[in-house]
Amino acid sequence: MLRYSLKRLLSLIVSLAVASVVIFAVIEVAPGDPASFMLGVNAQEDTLAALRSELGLDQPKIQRYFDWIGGMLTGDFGTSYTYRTPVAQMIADRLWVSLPLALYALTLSTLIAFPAGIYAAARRGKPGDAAVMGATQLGVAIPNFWFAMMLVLIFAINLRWFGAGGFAGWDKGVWPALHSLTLPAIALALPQAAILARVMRSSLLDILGEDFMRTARAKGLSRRQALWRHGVRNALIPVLTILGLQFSFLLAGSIIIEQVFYLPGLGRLVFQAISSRDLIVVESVVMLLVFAVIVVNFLVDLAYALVDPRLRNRT
Amino acid sequence: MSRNLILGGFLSSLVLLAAILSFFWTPYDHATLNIPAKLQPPGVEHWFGTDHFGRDIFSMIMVGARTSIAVALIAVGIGMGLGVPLGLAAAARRGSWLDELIMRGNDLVFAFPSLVIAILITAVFGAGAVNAIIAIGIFNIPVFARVARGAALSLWQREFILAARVAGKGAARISAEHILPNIANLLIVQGTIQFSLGILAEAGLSYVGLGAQPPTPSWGRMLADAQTMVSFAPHLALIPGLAIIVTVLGLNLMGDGLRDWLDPRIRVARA
Amino acid sequence: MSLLEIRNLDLRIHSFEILKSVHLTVRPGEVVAVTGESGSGKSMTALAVMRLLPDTATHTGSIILDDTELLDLSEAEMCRVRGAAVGMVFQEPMTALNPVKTIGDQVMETILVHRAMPPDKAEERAREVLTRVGLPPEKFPLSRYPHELSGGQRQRVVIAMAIALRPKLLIADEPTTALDVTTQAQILDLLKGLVQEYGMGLLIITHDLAVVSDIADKITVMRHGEVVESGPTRQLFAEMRHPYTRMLFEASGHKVNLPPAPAPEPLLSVDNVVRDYPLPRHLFRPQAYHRAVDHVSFALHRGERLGLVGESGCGKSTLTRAILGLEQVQSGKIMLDGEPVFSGAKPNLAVRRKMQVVFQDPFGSFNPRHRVDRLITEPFHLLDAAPQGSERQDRIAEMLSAVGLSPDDAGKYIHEFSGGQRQRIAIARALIIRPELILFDEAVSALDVSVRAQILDLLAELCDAYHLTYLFISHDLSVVRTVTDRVLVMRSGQIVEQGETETVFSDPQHEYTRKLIAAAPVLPEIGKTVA
Amino acid sequence: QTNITIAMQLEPPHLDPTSAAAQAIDSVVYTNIFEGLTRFMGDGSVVPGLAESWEISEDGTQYTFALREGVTFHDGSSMDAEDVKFSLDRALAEDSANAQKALFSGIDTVEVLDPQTVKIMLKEPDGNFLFNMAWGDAVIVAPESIDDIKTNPVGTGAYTFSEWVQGDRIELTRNPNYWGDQPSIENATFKFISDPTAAFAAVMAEDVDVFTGFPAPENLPQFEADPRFQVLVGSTEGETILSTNNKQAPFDDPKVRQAMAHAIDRQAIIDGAMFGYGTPIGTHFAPHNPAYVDLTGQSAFDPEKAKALLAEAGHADGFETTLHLPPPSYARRGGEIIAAQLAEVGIKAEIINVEWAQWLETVFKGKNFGLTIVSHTEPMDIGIYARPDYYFQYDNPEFQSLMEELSKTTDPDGRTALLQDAQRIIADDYVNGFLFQLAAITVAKAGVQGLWENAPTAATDLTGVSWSE
Ligand SMILES: Nc1ncnc2c1ncn2[C@@H]1O[C@H](COP(=O)(O)OP(=O)(O)OP(=O)(O)O)[C@@H](O)[C@H]1O
Ligand SMILES: Nc1ncnc2c1ncn2[C@@H]1O[C@H](COP(=O)(O)OP(=O)(O)OP(=O)(O)O)[C@@H](O)[C@H]1O
Ligand SMILES: [Mg+2]
Ligand SMILES: [Mg+2]
Repeated sequence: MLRYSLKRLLSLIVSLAVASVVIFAVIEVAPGDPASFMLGVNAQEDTLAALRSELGLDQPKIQRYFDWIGGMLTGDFGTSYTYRTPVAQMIADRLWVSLPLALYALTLSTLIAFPAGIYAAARRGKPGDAAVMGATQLGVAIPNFWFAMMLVLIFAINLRWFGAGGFAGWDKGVWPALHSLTLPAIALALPQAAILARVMRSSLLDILGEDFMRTARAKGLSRRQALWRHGVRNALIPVLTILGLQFSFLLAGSIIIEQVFYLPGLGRLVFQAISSRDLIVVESVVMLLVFAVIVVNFLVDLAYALVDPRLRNRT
Repeated sequence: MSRNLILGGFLSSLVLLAAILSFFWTPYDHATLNIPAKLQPPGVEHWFGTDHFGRDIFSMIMVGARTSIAVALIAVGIGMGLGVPLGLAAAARRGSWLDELIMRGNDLVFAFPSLVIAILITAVFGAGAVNAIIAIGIFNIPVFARVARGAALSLWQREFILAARVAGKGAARISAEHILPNIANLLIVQGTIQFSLGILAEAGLSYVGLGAQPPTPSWGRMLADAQTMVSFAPHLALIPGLAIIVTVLGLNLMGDGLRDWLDPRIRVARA
Repeated sequence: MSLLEIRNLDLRIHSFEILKSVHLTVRPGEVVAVTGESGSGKSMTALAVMRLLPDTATHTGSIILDDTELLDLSEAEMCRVRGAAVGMVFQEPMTALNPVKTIGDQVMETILVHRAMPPDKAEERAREVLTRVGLPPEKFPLSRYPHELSGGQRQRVVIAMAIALRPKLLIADEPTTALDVTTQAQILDLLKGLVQEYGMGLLIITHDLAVVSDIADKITVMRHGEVVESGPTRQLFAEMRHPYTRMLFEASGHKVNLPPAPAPEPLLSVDNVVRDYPLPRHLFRPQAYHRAVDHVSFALHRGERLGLVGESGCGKSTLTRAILGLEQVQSGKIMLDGEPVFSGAKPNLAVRRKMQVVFQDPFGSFNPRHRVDRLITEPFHLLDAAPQGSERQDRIAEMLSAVGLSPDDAGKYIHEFSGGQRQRIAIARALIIRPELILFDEAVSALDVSVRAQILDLLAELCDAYHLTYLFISHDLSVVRTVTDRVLVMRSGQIVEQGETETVFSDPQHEYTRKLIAAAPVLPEIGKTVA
Repeated sequence: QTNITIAMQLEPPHLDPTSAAAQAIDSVVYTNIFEGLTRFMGDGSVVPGLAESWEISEDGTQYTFALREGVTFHDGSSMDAEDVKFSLDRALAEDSANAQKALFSGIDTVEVLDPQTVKIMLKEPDGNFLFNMAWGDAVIVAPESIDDIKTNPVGTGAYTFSEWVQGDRIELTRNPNYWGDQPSIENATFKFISDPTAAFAAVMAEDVDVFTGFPAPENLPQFEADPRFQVLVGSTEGETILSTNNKQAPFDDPKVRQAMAHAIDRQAIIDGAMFGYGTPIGTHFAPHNPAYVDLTGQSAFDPEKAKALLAEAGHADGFETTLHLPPPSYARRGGEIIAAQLAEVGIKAEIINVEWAQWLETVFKGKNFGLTIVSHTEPMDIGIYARPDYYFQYDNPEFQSLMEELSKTTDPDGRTALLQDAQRIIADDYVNGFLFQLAAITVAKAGVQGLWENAPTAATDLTGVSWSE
């Protein structure tokens, strides 16, 4: 188990290193000079040069890459070109919106998908199954931003059950904050839940055909007991993979959803930063997202080992 | 043939036909503005109504299908064209440094939140259909590589591959002659799924303004344009949304149906 | 007084009649064996008793267990019967256990699901039954997971689960088919012991007549869903009233007449061959290896039929692959006709065209997308001047006829053939370039006895017609005994004994060979009573 | 009710109005946090600010300002003539980062006469000087607060800065020590909602009380029909123009520019892009300005004439060019319409949507463009046509000398005449496509009073705002 973890950790570090180079390189070729954007249309050339050197933009690229990486490792993400505040602080503030949103959506989609998938698998071929599967087909086909628009139209503008967007802030209490994240979380969660439910169902159906399920029935377990005690945990293995992948989809999807609901999250930050050429922020946020995805996949790998003892003493 | 396949095939060919037909005929010219006639609800004159510039939405949907299909199709082509050979090579040299390299490379691409990178690519190299295709295509490569590798690996364990090796055939030849035809079904099914995901991705990118640029009509941009008008002209958002849903639903149903239909296990049982 | 009585059981799945008025009784303390070829309905009969048939199955008739009509019970009532009154053991020990739960949990589950005793008691009972089946908790703690056990040990866990509540009836569906002979003997002993000790009834299903004769008090022979003959073991073997039973019996002990081997002239020489597989890398340790073939040396003469026996995992297939030049060996030399199979780091194609192989799995050996003509001409790839046009057609026709198929079959796909026919096609593929040497890796293991007998006959005929030289690999001693001149006995990668086949079988020298032969169940001689 | 939430589209990059061009900064801080010697009122008039009164010398080159008594900065220090001198010198300096250096370029020296009096010497008379001193770029700052002025602005205004949640909002609190009348609003929150849909939703859901510069004119009918809201439509200083690269072929030919002017249907653009909000203009001048001349007839919509002119210029088959569009919807939507209108006369304009940063890089600095749409929101900015290096590269010596003369003229009638001449010259030259004056659109809850209807400068003056009961 330890060795398995260490090996995964090593490949995690390599992945992160390669990812950082790729991100840095892409950002480097981006057109648009941050200094001239900051100073506006009437800036003088000497002021610009002064600002560039203040921002460290006149250093050689290699130097800047290592400065960036070194800074990140010590928690210093640099200073935002436009806001002039530490990037780390900005990201931390936004993370308090994006992360709860992703987790909220993940929880919602799991809460919807697991029972739906299990229900459908247990009633394979019956009307209940067909209904759930039909709904999931639809769910998979709906673009989440369109769904978000519809949610706003119905629940915020017409029914006024929810705010149309914006974030209350955690300082106003947990409930108002969650309330303002509810519609976005639903918009993010439902399409994902549809995928998850489908995976859950098909994985469970595979398991239901396994010999050990028959063994379980022969012991006297009812269909239901066999399903819950022996089926679900085994079916969880492929579902975990999807769950891991979904986290990255949720983070990415939140970029668009945050636009629709004007939530001050990482997605909005990245869009704003791209449009204002606040490259250091773009760089750091993208790196953070990649880091989150890689770490989540690492955790998923570890979770496999928890679910599947066969992996525990693997190297 | 299953109900899924028939329904899915029907919906998909409907969209495809609309796209092809749009080259020859649309009820109105999709690009002609008629501002006095803006925001008309669906009716006899304009079946799907008109948009904020008075353009005919039905015509725009037809031409938009063209954009969606072209972007998604080429992106799938990129993914298959590069991913499948990579996957086959990795499987043929299982456990070698090549396999390791290809799979790590795949993991890496997977680790990037695809939308963020697509945004980055289009932000850096400019918004537009070509960059959208590249951005979507890049993320198709590991998908196909993974599917091809996984399926090929299990085939490499089969005795008929061993028999081919005994007959002196090399890895490349075996991959082309034995592996590829046997995983083709899977690739087709995955292809339909990626195709539908490509349509969604294109819509998403266009929605944030990074996909096809005006005046090329695109469903995603139609939605973006409709955003502020849903409350008084819901058809502006409903119709492109439904177009996307119908297309993706059709493709997914078709993918599911194809999977069942092409599954050799079921086919053998039927024979 | 019977424990289980099946009367007039008819079973249909959709429009197929699977079982036709099956009769069968089991008394307490009695071992009843159901035998017959694949697809004869043995498993369906057993599953009907458990009421675990596919949802689409419909049945009529009666299954009475201890005065209860099982067919009348509701699903909930049936759940109370399963595991408590009837236990069941399945064929595949590798997949019959839930991989993510400990063996202790799985054994205890039988007890707990019936609320037969409180958890602490249940655990005690689990230890007890695991000890009884030969897995004392001191050596095999309850916290073990299935993947940490061997096949035989897993089958013991399955049995422990089935007997945890001391059911009156135990059903075992091919409980030893997937196991080595030595393990099979142990499991059969265990089952016999349990029947005696607990006075259970045992309904055992097996296609192996030798196993049947060894264990059963009563035998039921099935064919196409019908019981063709049944009776006490001695009597049934003595009388063999039904021709099918007789056919089965004869096919099981089928002997072929090999033409005499020509004078020894060396063809293949295997000299001190070692094959190591790297074990999964450990991060901070040097690379470790698993030695699958360990300094193996032997010679094979032109026209000789050599056998290779040994238990699962002893390295038989690995050796085959090394001889074929598919994998490089770590040390030693393999020469065919004076040339190495591996020259440098590359397989020697000039040598390879002198060898062909027939594999075990009649289903996996062919690309399902190619037609038979393309399948069997694949080895032409090895030839510099492969036959073309009509010459090619003639060769295909000749080969198909030689293996007992029709030249018209050339245009068919593989799924249109039965297992036996597929194995014939595999032989045709091996023969088509007239190799000097053919390797048979478990080539008949997956076949029914009657089909197996036909294939063995075919081999003998082909020896006559084509003067074959082959290496015949099998774990089935009786088969090796009849189709080989000389035999090698392999254990953990080493050849422990070799010699003339008859000599080795009648007078084994090595202790391991003796153990193998003793463990193999034998058919009674026809007309004589069974001990 | 003494709290108010005011939404706007753009978030300021930082909070120092004296070192950036961003209008968003002034929208938050102007008159609320920072004040200048003079200030704009909602109607565009210039009135005394921190200077209570002033005297102008005969020759118009010396301004002596008498400062108000008892004015303190938010940090408690008092505001005196030294601070004024510091602020102006800072803006004037060689390395000054002030975005509107031109406002100060006429200043020769600043002299402190006593703590309450400051004298400013100009190089030559400047009729615009009091107007210039009212800009947000000319506010008075405290020397000791300069270092972190960008995140912690300290001014003399009626509100003190209290919190900035980046990406979301800025909060201001009433300044109890304000020298003037205490305003009625105690706490003000500025919220930044860039997305037009979100803007609509936020107002509809009553998450915000006021939205200034409301970005989605298509939604205004709904607000007007809803008794919960009021809609204020005024005018801004934003001349929205189809900027044309006067140095790039074929736009270096006035015939071509004239042809384009006739190919454009202004009303269609106003209707299509702005849903009817906006005033057509025929030159680069705000229609609400008394000196405005209506020249729209000179470039009336006439595609046939446009085609004829193109043919005359040797482009009978039209030509291809690029149309760079920055993010605001007037540009994006207007661009689509203009592209379609130009296509009608044979000009194929390839639409290139750009972010502001890219726009600055390629269009504004790189001058690498054919056409672009942008709204020039600085007040009285016709002077840009006198700068040959300005991105549309109009170089007309006649116009340049006219502007020089204007800056020396203080007499109002003379100024008006000159300004009108200037308007005519650029209209005659068809320098750019003159489209419309951007409307100032404010949506507010029905109970909010005292909001500026027009936007003579970027500002959200809270001092006059209150809730009706
Ligand atoms: N789920 C099913 N649906 C339809 N037919 C089935 C199903 N399971 C088995 N059969 C058919 O029922 C018949 C009897 O099958 P059964 O499994 O009882 O044979 P068996 O004697 O146990 O053979 P084997 O030795 O191969 O296990 C076969 O013809 C088989 O094809
Ligand atoms: N590719 C491989 N990598 C690592 N170990 C292997 C590999 N192939 C076989 N082995 C190991 O080598 C040993 C010999 O395997 P082999 O397949 O030759 O056995 P066998 O005698 O043919 O068994 P069976 O009768 O089950 O076919 C086994 O322990 C097996 O686990
Ligand atoms: Mg069976
Ligand atoms: Mg083997």
